[in-house]
Amino acid sequence: MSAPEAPALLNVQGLTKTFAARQGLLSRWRGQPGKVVQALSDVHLQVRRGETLGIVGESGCGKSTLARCLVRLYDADHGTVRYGDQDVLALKGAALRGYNRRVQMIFQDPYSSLNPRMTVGQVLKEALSVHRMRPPAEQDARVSELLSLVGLPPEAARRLPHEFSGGQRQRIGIARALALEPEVLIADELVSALDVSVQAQVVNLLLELQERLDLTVLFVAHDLRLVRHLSHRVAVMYLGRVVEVAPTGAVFEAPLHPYTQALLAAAPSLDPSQRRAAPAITGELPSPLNVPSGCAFRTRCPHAFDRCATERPLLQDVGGGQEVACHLYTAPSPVGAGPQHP
Amino acid sequence: MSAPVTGAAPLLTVRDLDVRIPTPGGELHAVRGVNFELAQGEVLGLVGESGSGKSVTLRSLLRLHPAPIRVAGEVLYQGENLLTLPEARLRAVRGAQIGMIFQEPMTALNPVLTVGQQIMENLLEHKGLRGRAAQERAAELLDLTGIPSPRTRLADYPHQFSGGMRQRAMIAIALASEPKLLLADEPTTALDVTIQDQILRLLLRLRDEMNMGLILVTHDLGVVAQTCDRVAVMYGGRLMETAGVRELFEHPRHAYSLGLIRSLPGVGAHRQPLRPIPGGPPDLRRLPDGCTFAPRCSYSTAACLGAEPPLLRVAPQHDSACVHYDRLPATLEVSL
Amino acid sequence: VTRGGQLVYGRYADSLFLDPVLNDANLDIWILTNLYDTLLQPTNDGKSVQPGLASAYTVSADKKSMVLTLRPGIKFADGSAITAADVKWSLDRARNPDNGAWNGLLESIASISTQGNTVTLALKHPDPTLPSALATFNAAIMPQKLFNAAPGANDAAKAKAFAEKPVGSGPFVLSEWKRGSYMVMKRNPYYWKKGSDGKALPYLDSVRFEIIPDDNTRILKLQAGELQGAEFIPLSRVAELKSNPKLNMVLFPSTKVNDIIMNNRPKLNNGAPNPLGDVRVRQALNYAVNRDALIQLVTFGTGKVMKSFMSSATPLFDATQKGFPYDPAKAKALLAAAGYKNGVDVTALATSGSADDQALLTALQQMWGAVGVRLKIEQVDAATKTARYRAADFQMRTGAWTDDIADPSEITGYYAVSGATDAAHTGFKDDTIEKLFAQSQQETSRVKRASLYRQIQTRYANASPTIYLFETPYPVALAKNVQGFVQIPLGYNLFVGASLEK
Amino acid sequence: MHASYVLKRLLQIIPLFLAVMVLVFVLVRLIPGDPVSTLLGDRATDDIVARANKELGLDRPVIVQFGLFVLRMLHGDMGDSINLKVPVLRLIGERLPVTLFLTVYAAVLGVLMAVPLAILAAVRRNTWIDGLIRGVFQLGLSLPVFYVALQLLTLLGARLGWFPIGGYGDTFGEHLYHLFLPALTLGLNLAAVLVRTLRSSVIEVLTAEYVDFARAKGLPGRLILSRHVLRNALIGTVTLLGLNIGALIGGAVITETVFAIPGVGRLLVDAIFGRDYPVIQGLTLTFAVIVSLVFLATDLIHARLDPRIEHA
Amino acid sequence: MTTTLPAPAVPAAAPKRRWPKPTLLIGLLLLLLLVTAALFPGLYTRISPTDFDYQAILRPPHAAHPFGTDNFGRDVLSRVIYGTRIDLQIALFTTLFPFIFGTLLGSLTGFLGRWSDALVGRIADLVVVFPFLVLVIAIVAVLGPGLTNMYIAVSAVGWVSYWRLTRGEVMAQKRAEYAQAARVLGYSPARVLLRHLLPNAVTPAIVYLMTDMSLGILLGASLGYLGLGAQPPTPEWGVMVSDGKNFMATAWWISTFPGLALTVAGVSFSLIGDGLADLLRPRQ
Ligand SMILES: Nc1ncnc2c1ncn2[C@@H]1O[C@H](COP(=O)(O)OP(=O)(O)OP(=O)(O)O)[C@@H](O)[C@H]1O
Ligand SMILES: Nc1ncnc2c1ncn2[C@@H]1O[C@H](COP(=O)(O)OP(=O)(O)OP(=O)(O)O)[C@@H](O)[C@H]1O
Ligand SMILES: [Mg+2]
Ligand SMILES: [Mg+2]
Repeated sequence: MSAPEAPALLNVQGLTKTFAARQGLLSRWRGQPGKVVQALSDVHLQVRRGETLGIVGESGCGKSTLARCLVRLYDADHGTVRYGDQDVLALKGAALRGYNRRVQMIFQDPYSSLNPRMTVGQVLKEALSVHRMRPPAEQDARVSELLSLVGLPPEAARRLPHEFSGGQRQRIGIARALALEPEVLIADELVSALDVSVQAQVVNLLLELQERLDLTVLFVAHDLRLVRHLSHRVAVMYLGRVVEVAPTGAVFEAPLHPYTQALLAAAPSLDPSQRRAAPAITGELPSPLNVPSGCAFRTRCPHAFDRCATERPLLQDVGGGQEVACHLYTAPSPVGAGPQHP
Repeated sequence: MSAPVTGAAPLLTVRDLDVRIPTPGGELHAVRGVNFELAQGEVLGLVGESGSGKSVTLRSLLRLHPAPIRVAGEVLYQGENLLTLPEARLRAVRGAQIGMIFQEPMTALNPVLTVGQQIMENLLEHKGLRGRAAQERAAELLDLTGIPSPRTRLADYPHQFSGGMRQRAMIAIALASEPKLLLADEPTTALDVTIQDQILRLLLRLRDEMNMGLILVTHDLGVVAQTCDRVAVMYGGRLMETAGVRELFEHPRHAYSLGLIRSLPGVGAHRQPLRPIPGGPPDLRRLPDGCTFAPRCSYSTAACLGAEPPLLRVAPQHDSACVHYDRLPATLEVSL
Repeated sequence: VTRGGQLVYGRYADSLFLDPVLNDANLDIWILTNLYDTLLQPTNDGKSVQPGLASAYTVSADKKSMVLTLRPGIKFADGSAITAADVKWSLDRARNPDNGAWNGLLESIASISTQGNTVTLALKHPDPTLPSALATFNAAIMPQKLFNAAPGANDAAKAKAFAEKPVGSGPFVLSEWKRGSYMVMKRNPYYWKKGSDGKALPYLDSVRFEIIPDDNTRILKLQAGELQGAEFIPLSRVAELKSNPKLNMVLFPSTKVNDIIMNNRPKLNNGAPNPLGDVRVRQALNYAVNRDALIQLVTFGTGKVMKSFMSSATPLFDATQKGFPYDPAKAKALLAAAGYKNGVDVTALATSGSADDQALLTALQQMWGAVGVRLKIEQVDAATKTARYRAADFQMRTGAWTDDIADPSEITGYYAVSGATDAAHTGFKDDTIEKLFAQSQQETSRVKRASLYRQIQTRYANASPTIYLFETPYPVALAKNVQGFVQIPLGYNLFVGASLEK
Repeated sequence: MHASYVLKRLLQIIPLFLAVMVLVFVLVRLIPGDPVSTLLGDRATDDIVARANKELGLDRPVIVQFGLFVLRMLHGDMGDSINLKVPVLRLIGERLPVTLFLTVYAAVLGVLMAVPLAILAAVRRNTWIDGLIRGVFQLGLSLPVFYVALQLLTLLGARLGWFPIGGYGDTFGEHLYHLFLPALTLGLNLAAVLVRTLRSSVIEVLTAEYVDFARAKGLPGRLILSRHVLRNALIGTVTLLGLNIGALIGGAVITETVFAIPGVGRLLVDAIFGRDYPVIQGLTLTFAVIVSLVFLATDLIHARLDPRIEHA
Repeated sequence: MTTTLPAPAVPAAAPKRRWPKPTLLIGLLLLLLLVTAALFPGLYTRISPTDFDYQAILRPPHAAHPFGTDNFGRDVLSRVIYGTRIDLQIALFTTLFPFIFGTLLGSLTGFLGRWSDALVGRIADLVVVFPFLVLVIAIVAVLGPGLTNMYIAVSAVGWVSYWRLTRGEVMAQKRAEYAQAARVLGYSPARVLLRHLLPNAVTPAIVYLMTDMSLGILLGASLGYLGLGAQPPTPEWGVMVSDGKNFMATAWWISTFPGLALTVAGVSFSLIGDGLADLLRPRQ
């Protein structure tokens, strides 16, 4: 279960993204400072060539925002993203389009991610012709090729999206991204909306394509079992921060961050004989408008202590390629409350 | 896990439930001859792929389907067939005896009424509580479901609650009348695992405290494994298999159940291809002859294509509608 | 005659400014005569005058002064006496050149003096129109004291205030006025005149005017018995209402004439040559009109062919005038003679949305088309039409006129004489007519005046500055039990003798 | 609702008014024809017209006129009507209540007709009842207002004599009685618009999960309709109603003419035809104020009905 | 290229075509009737709509004049038929420009947002605080009565609805994943807007267009009633109804038949509108 050791293809440093919260008119009128949603807060992350990096975390923790910042759907507030030697956040015009060709995104919703008025063939051809991927004469052939690549028959080109099932639409979405022959695929909740049986079909497709086309994949999901199955490495996010990054094995078998531990514990096991009586974690996610000071997880953390409230823990390598942002693992060590592995 | 009370008369008996939905493209036979029983205090999981008829089944139990949808069969609750009960009497069962909660708490709660109002209307209807007494009771109920400072929260509107709190509020509303049976349609699908965990545990605790029956519709086998006593697997509008939860995971007796379990990630090795069930669910307007699962089934033989195999007892407390129930392997060790 | 009761009368629009001197419109004028009395009054046929507040008048031998004797015991509607001073003040106000549009009617008065109950008017020159002028609304006698007591810093402000609650000596007095909605006039208990039965006038307790702009609604309301009278019945519905046994559809004779006013100047405003500058063309157009057909079409048979530029109800109308018989052949010949063998293009302004204008002009389009005149109809709204008319920026337009005074001088001064309005803005000017008119304005002999007017009318007809069309009556529908109401040819609505019979 | 929010919205109206003032001022002066010669008619001589123009200050440069107009407006003086010779403010004061009464009355009738019928149509959707309701209102939508007005007048007024023909009456009761037909005319039009949207939003709400939840709670049908369905369905309707108040006031122009109602609609048309600048300016400004206030009220009511909207 | 994956069958070999509902067909049929009457009035009548016949004034319907004659002896049937041309023109011209302008502007400001949106929003506020009819009357008064000026007036006011509708829809569509995908695919903003957003955002405007067409005809009728609409002798239904109102008691046919024509047009537009709403709704 080892990740291919390769240089970072995408290097994210200190990425921060806030959104102005929808604010009441009155408070704006009164000149109260606008509240902001801290969607990403000082995120550091490397994506290595050829690897599958899983990103997990509770809803609203910033997974999609991160993905969108990487493809420049959102403009980040601070930080840098380097793609090879390109400064991604500074790209414009043709250079940005060139970057987007290399780094593609596939979307979650099988229903809204395809233009309902364009046939599958039109969708794919448009991508080909805008980027001049193929001379017009060869485009039809390429469309069929792409369709067969994702396991759809060539006739599919003439159909409209609504004639396909959810799983098939996700295949079309993948084909659309592949039309640009990208290096990196960012899959945001690619299979979350699908039934397990169909999910498995799409996952298999992704695995095979990655193998065949040498793709780097950023796999955003909240299904831990799936992330575990697919990823070489996993990043765990909480309230806009990366709290732990490590090779998959380490994250699932020896999670260090209390949040990672809680998350794993909360995921229902498939074994009816392994039932826990008490909830793995209590309390709700704090509002992203009001992120707790210091360590964002401290309000739900069973191990929180004074320092967690005042000082923000930074992501630190604790060996074995495992990085964690928790005061429990940074000197000076507290009263001895060590992490408990499940 | 509390065992179902055996011997006593079942809380709910469903016989030959059949639902037909007229649609522009033809009649949709959404539920076809579903039979099951539920004991007091028992948690029954209803699983299956999307479109298999789980929600339609659940809604039929309370006769919630609007006019052109036709429901046949019997839903016996305390000896009365809910499907033929006069509307007025039915209302005394709905909500009062049998509560129901839905998947999407955002859409299932009325956005223009406060949570308090929505609890209290149930209290007024079924418990005759009004005024202060109703307020008190409503706060108690919110408290019971683990919502902090329940008294002030009563005046909040659903949109002021977080997703998990909404789901708790919905449970509180359903529990207001202290039902004997709770129908839950994917109550945690929209939630994060951490909150899902809390909600499921809440349901189990309430089941224990109130000795309530619970039918839990879900398509997450993990939820089933963690929550249910018994499982009914649905496919193409029919029950394919019913069994105790351990039985099902250890010895599925239907090719479909087996396929579902085996298609889960984590069952095989890291980054190895999964084992999906090929194809997609059947079109309920044009059902194939014989076993509806046969076209996708790797075990299917000519025997599957004749008449549709009935749901038969194949082992103690274990029914299956699979011709090849005895040829199926046990599932591999399930991890995680 | 039955006494008492309220008559409800439907008007198409409300009055604007109930001041006898400063008003501008018929909407005021036609009502004012109920509220204010004049020294003399027009007779009901609109052709001569009768005594009013003055029981008698005498004109001096040199015709340069007039003495009027006030009727004894006359009072304003508030019970105060009408004095000679009120009369002088009122007439001075009415003839003040700074006041309103009508002061010209009393232009001949040089000064006014009073003695007891007589009023003496010293004149600048003999004025045959003066008796009629004194019977005209603007010469109404107003209560000087009450007017001066009205709030306001100056006369203009006082006039505005007073016009809101006018007190005069007419048969009625305004008691309530909700602008745009209704107006109620109550019987003036001090009114001097007696009816034909020798009893005090008016018979009615009150008259209520309801403002109902929509013709249909007015008629419906009348039919439903909510009104006892309604004015301006569309001519198209006269026949229908005539056959309604519950109603009395009356066509009061009027001085209203309908014509086409032409620009007689050789060039139009935009510099283009104007064929209508040629008298032959104008005559041809006159001959090419089938007036009988128009009367059927536009007035539904209620109209009457015009024989002169003035209506046959105007005093000194010349009954020997022939007008223009329908003669397309002659019209063609005249056009050919004028050099328009191949036809000619003309444009007429019409009031947009006016069904009458549309009917009239489209009919003319057809009739003229037969003699080679191509008529283009340009639709503009009334305000634009007036503005362009005043600026002489037109070639033809539909026109209409009603006399306000029982004398031919008013219409003649407007239509035939260059004067202040350029002969109805036609640009027409005939030196002989100018001379004849000047003469007529000082000629007190009715016979001689008649002869002068005959010449004027004949010369006018020959020059054809306008196209005569037809005269129309005032169509008023009354409930069967309404008696004694008249609208005189000048348009005044007289409720003084009206009564509601059982 | 916070008072300061309302205040803020009211303050926002001010710049809007300035724009409206400029627009209207320019617009009315672009209309060919001038008030004085229109008023004095064809016969008036040039001197008389010139004198009247001077009296009214219409001989001054337009920019000066505008300055004076704004200055007077700031003192709450809209000037005097050129035609009617009375202060515009007084005219509006007399007539606006009539139009407002009519508008509100029409809105009430429209809603009273639309809501139950829309619900009926929605509940019985795709049956003949639904078809009938929709058909009748469709008919109302495709006929001109004045035609409907005249038909109602002829039938219910003249023929059957149930209602007076035109007028306004003096007491509240009389207003209700006199304005019934005009309000019905306008209300029918409004109802036609409302029924369409309300029907579809009721249908939408009927399929909402919270309605199923309410049924699953065992609540009686009437309660579900009134408490759960209607309130939600009305949310969008309120906005639509607000947007249509402007249309109602506009429709009053015609209705008031047909029914001889002394409201501002008729006044405005007369003023436009008579080029009565001060009246046009005063009225359009008043309309702008009213419509703005209606929009504000709509927003406030909307916020009341829909707690998800937060203003403060 | 081959694949080892099990190729799932594409469902429903014959794509399920949603047939237009009968109501849409009826609407289209009615419209067809109207359009042929507008283009080839000669097909339906030989009589001129403007010729007077003094001999046949106010004749009730009979063989020679199936809809009777009006107060000028004109044939009502012929006027109704020729009126089709005018009224369809009114329906089209009162809506087409507002539609085009409003939709384009709406998609642009909805797409660009920020100041452009705010600016147009202020202008729209200014327009909507005037009651529609009032503003149109005022503008027509400025420009002079007649159809062309009515079109100008309606266009000056009518674009706001389309702007609103389209702007809102574009803003909603902008958030849809296919639009975001288009951006990630490196498509130019113009392409995203015109090829992807607009076709999906324009449906409500098209549906509204149909309602608006009948409203346009009615507006024409109202202006006609006030004398500001189509000018005589142009045969226009609204003006015909208005002109006929004086004869309602004696010659009902003058206003009834054009009234019927108005209704037919209104019903046709509305049926088409409902049908289009159904047909254009993207299928999911
Ligand atoms: N366009 C936006 N405008 C305002 N706030 C946003 C926007 N997009 C995301 N957010 C906020 O940023 C935070 C992070 O959102 P994000 O969508 O990245 O979460 P996520 O981890 O992808 O969650 P999920 O699992 O639900 O998809 C959330 O609080 C969200 O509400
Ligand atoms: N009101 C309805 N009208 C038409 N078809 C319906 C309706 N309700 C359900 N169906 C159809 O009936 C079938 C069964 O639906 P049901 O909602 O019971 O599935 P489910 O098992 O609950 O699926 P999911 O997991 O997606 O909730 C589906 O094909 C669905 O499309
Ligand atoms: Mg996300
Ligand atoms: Mg379901």
